[in-house]
Amino acid sequence: MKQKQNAVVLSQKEIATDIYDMWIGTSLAADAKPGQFLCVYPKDKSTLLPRPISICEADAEKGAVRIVYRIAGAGTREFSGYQAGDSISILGTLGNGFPVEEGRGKRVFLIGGGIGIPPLLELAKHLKGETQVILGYRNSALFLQEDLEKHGVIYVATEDGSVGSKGNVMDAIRDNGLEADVIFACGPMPMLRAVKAYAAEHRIKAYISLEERMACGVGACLGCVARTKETDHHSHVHNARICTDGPVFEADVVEI
Amino acid sequence: MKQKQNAVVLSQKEIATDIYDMWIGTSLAADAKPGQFLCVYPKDKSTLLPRPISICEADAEKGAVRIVYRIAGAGTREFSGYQAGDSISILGTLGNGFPVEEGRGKRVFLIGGGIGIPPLLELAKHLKGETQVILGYRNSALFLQEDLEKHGVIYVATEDGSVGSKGNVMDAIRDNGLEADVIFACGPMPMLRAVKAYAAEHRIKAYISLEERMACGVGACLGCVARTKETDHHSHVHNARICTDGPVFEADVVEI
Amino acid sequence: MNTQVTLAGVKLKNPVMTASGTFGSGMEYSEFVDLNRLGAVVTKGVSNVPWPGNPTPRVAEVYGGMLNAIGLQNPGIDVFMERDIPFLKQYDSKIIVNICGKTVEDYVEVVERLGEEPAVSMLEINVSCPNVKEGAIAFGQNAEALYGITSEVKKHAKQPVMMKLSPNVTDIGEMARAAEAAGCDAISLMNTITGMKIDIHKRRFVLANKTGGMSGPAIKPIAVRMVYQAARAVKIPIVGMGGIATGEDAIEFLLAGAAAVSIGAMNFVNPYTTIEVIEGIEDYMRKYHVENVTDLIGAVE
Amino acid sequence: MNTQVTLAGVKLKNPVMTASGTFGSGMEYSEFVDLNRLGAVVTKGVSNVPWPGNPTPRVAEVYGGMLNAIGLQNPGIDVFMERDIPFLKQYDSKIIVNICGKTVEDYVEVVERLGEEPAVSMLEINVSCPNVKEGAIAFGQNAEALYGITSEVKKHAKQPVMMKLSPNVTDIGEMARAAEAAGCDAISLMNTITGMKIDIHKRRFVLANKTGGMSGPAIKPIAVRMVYQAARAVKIPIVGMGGIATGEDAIEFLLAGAAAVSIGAMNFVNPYTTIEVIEGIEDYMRKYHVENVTDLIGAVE
Repeated sequence: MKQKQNAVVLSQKEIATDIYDMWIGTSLAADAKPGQFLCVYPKDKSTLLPRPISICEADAEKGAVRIVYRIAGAGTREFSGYQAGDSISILGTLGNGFPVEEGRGKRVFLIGGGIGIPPLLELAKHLKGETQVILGYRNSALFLQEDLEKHGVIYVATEDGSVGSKGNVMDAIRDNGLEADVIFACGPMPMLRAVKAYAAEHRIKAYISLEERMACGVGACLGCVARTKETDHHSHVHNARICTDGPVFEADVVEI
Repeated sequence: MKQKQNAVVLSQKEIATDIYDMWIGTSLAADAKPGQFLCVYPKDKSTLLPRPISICEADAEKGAVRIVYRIAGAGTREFSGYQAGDSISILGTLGNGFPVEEGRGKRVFLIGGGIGIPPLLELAKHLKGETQVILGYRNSALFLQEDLEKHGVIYVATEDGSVGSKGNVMDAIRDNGLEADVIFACGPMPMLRAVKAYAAEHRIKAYISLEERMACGVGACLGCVARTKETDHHSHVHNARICTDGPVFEADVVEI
Repeated sequence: MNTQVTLAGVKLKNPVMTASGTFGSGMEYSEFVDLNRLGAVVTKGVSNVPWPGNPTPRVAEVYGGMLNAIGLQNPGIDVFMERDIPFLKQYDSKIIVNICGKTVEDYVEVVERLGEEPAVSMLEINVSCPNVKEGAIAFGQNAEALYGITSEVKKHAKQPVMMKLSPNVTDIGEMARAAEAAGCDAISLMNTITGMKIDIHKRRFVLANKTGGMSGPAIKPIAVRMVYQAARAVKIPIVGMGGIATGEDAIEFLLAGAAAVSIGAMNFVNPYTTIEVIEGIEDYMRKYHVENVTDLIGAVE
Repeated sequence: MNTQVTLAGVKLKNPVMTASGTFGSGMEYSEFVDLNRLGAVVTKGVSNVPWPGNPTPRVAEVYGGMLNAIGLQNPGIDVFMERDIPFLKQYDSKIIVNICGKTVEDYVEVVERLGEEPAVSMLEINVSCPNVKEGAIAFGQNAEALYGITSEVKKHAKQPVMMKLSPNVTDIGEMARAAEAAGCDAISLMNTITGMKIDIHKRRFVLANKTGGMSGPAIKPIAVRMVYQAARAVKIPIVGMGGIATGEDAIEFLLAGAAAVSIGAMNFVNPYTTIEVIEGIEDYMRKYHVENVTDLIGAVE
C-alpha cells in the first residue's frame, strides 16, 4: 500500500563525485520491488515537489531501503546533507518495477548507464540465472560495481576509456561478444534508444525504465507520461503514466 | 556600521511560556546601544522578511548580544528551536536607541509591558541614578525582573493580580506613589498611550519605543512609519521611520 | 458544530473539495484518503472526445509552487461515464464534473451527456485553461465571450453550472458579473496564472509548452484578493482556490468571501492535504466557537 | 568579458539596477553596497508635491514574498532635487528617476522639473502602482489611457522615457504595444501583482489598505512570462524585474528578453543582493564563455 511517511536516515556517504548512497529506515521496505522508486520531499519550502529516486536495495527484515542518487539540483543537494538520525520525507513504494520472472533462468543483460545503475542491484539479487551486468560510466569514478559483482559478471564501459571499453554500454557488449535472451535497462535516453534498437535487431525482449519530471508520483496529475504505440487502458490516448504504468516498459511498447 | 551577518547562537532557554532568552555571538555587540534592535532572518524560505527584535543586553568584551523574545509566528517559532552552535542570520545594530544622558542622575521610570520589557535591561545598566522599574505582566509568569533588580527598584503589576498591583503599570505607579523626572517606556500601544498622558499631565519627558511591521529595517522601504506632530526632516510629511528615526521617540512628538 | 454548506442548491457535508486536474477522478488518492470525507470531488476536465494533451515536460517546479502544461489530457466523455462515474458513485461525496472544450458545441455535447447522469451534482465549466491553444482560454479572458458560452451551457445544462474563471484578466469582478448575468449558479476561481521557467544552463524553456499554469502556496495572496473582489461583485456563491495547504489557508478564503474551497497543487506535495484541511477548519471552529462554518463566509472586516 | 548594456541610448556598466521603491534614493543602502558598482539606481517614485502615503500596517509577509501598500509616500520634487539628486551625483552610476502622479498634469510637472537636471539619465513613469486610489493605476490598466499619458509625457520629456507596466492586465503585449506606439523609449515590468492577506485570528485585513502589491521570488515565473511576451510584442528594450534574488535569476530574465534587470524586494531580505547578482552574472558569463552580456538577451530557444 502506498504511504507518505517521515522515515529516518540510517546512514549516508558520498561514493563518487556528487553520487550519494543513503540507507533509510522505513516500513516501506517490506513492499519494495526491484525497479520501483520513492518520492523524496525536500524540507526547503521553496522546493515543494517530490524527487523520484529509484530503489537500489531493500532489506525487508531490517526494514531498510537504500537509494543511490546524484546531486542534480536544490532538492538532491539538500538530501545529500542529511546525516544518520535525520528525518526524511518519503512516499512509496511507487511504480510497477521490473518483471523479474521474465529473467529467471535466462541469459540476462542488466544494462545501466550512470545514475541509471542503482535499480539494477535489487533486480540482480532476484535473478537466478546467467546475469551479465553491463555498466556505463563517464570516467573511472565507478560506483556500485562491487555490489553488483556478487550477483553477476560485470562489463564496464567508460566514455573516456579509463576503465573497460571506451565508449558506451553497446561498445562493451560488442567488445566482449555478449549475448542474452532478455534485457533489463535503466539509464539516459540515448542509451535506452540503443538498447531498444539492439533488442529489436536480436528479436529479444527488453524492459527499460523511463524517467520524467513528476508532480504527484501516484498517477493523478498526468505530468509524467510516455508516448505509447497503442492507446493504453488508462489514458485512452497514447500516453502511459511513467509513475504508475511504469517506470518499466517493454521497449517496443513505448516510442522513445 | 550596519551589517548583515551569520552569527552564532551561544545559548538559548525558555524563561516563561513562549518567551525565549538567547545569547548571540556577534561583532555587532561592540556598537549596540540601549533601545536598539536587530533584524533576525528565518532560514525557512517561505518566510523571507526579518523579525525586528530589541537588544536586551550587549557585552562588547565577550562579543555577545542577548535577545529575549516571544513566539509570535512562524519566524520566532523557528528561532526558538535554535540551539547553541547553530547559525543565526542577523542585521544590526538598528535604530536610534534610548537617550541615556536624559536619565543620568535623575529620578527615572523604566516602564515595560510584556515583551516590551527586554530593552529596559541594557538601559538600566547605563543609568546611574534613582531608577524605578515598573513592569507589567499578564500573570505570575514573570521574566527578567531578577536581572533588573540589580539596577533599580522593581514594582510589578499583573493583569490577574497574582503578583504586585492588580492591573497595569499605571496602577503600580499609583499604588506605590511613585514619582519621576523622566520616563523610558516600551510595551503595547495602550500602555504607551497611558505613559504619554501621564507624562503630559506631570509635565515630564517620556521616551517611548514603538513597534511596527518592517520590511527593510534600514529606512528604505517606508513600511514602518509613525505619525508625527510636525513634518519630519526625512519624509517631509508627518511620517517618521520607526526603524531609523526611531524606534525611540519623545512621546509628545508622535501621534499614537 | 456544523460544517455543512449549500452551493447552488447542492448540500456539501463540508466546504472542502478538490481542484480539477489535481485529483484525477479520485481513484489514485483513494489509497490515501477516505473520499467519503470530502465535501465534493471535482474531477479532471473531460471533453467530448479523448484529448492527448501536450508533449512533455509538462510540469516544472517553481519557488513555492509549480507550473503545469498538461493540456487537459483526458480519455473523453464515453470512458469517463463508463469508468469514472461508477467509481465515484461508491462514495458519499458530491460529484462535480469539470468540462473542457474547444468550441461551444464541444462543451454543450458533454453537458448534455452528463445531464443523463443524476449522480453528477454540478458542472464546472473550464474556460480558463492557459495550456490549450484553442478556444478555451479565450472564453475566459473576454467578458462577452464568457457571457456567451455561459448562457449557451445554461440552456442545455440539467445540473447547476459553475464557471471556473481565469486570473489572467484585468478585472476579475467584470468577469464574475458577466458569468452571473448569463445565469450561472456559482463561480470557481482561480485557475492557474500563466508563468514561465527557463533552464539557464540549456537556455531552453523547461516546459515543452513554453508557458504553464502556476499554482501552489506562492500564488495564494493573489487568489485571496480575487475571491474577495469577485465576492463583492456578485451574489452567486464562489469556490475559492489557490495554494491552500492548511485549514488556516481555507479559513482565509472563507473570510474573503468563498462559500467553499478546493485543494489543488498541495495534493501533490501531501496526499493527505484534503483531510488535514477539513480537520484544520474544525479545529478553528472549535477554538473560536464558530457554530456554523457559513458564519465565516465573507466575515473579514 | 563585457557586461555593458545600452538602454534607450543610456550606457549602463552592467544590466543591474534597483526597482523603484525598494532602494530609496540609495542613501540607506550605501552603507551596505558600493553604489558605483550598480548599472543604475532607480529612485523611489517622486511626485510634484509631498505624498503622505497610506496608513500602517503597510507591509505584510507572504509565502516567498511580501505585500506592500506604502502608497508612494515621498517628499515631493523640491526636496528630491535638493537632497537626493546631489547625493546620487556623487556616484558613477546612472540615475533613473521614477515619477508618480494622479493626473497627467502632475506627471508632466515633475517631468519638466527633471528636464533641468542633466544628471538624470532616464525617467521611469509609474502608471501601475496598485496602492493609490487615484489615476495612476487606471493609466496602467487601459491601453488607450496608457497611450495618452505616454505621449503627453514624451512631449515634455528631455530624457528618454521608460513606462513601468502593471502585471494586473489581461494582455501585457497589448499594453507594451500601446506604450511603444506612443513613442516611449523603454518598458519596465513588472510592477507588483495585487494581493491580499487576512489575519484569520483577528478576522481583519493585515494591511490597512486591504490589498497590497505582491513582490518577491514567489512571483518570478509570472514576471519572466510577461517579460517574454512583452519582448515579443515590441522592439524597444525591456527592463525585467520580479523576485530576482541571484545572478541566475537575472540570467533567466535576460534570456526571456530583458535588456536589463532590477532588484526589488530581495534588497530587504539581503542588502547585498544587487552586488551578488552582478557577480553572479559575471560567473555565468565566465562559465559559459559569454563575451557580451547582450548576447544573452532573448537567447532562449
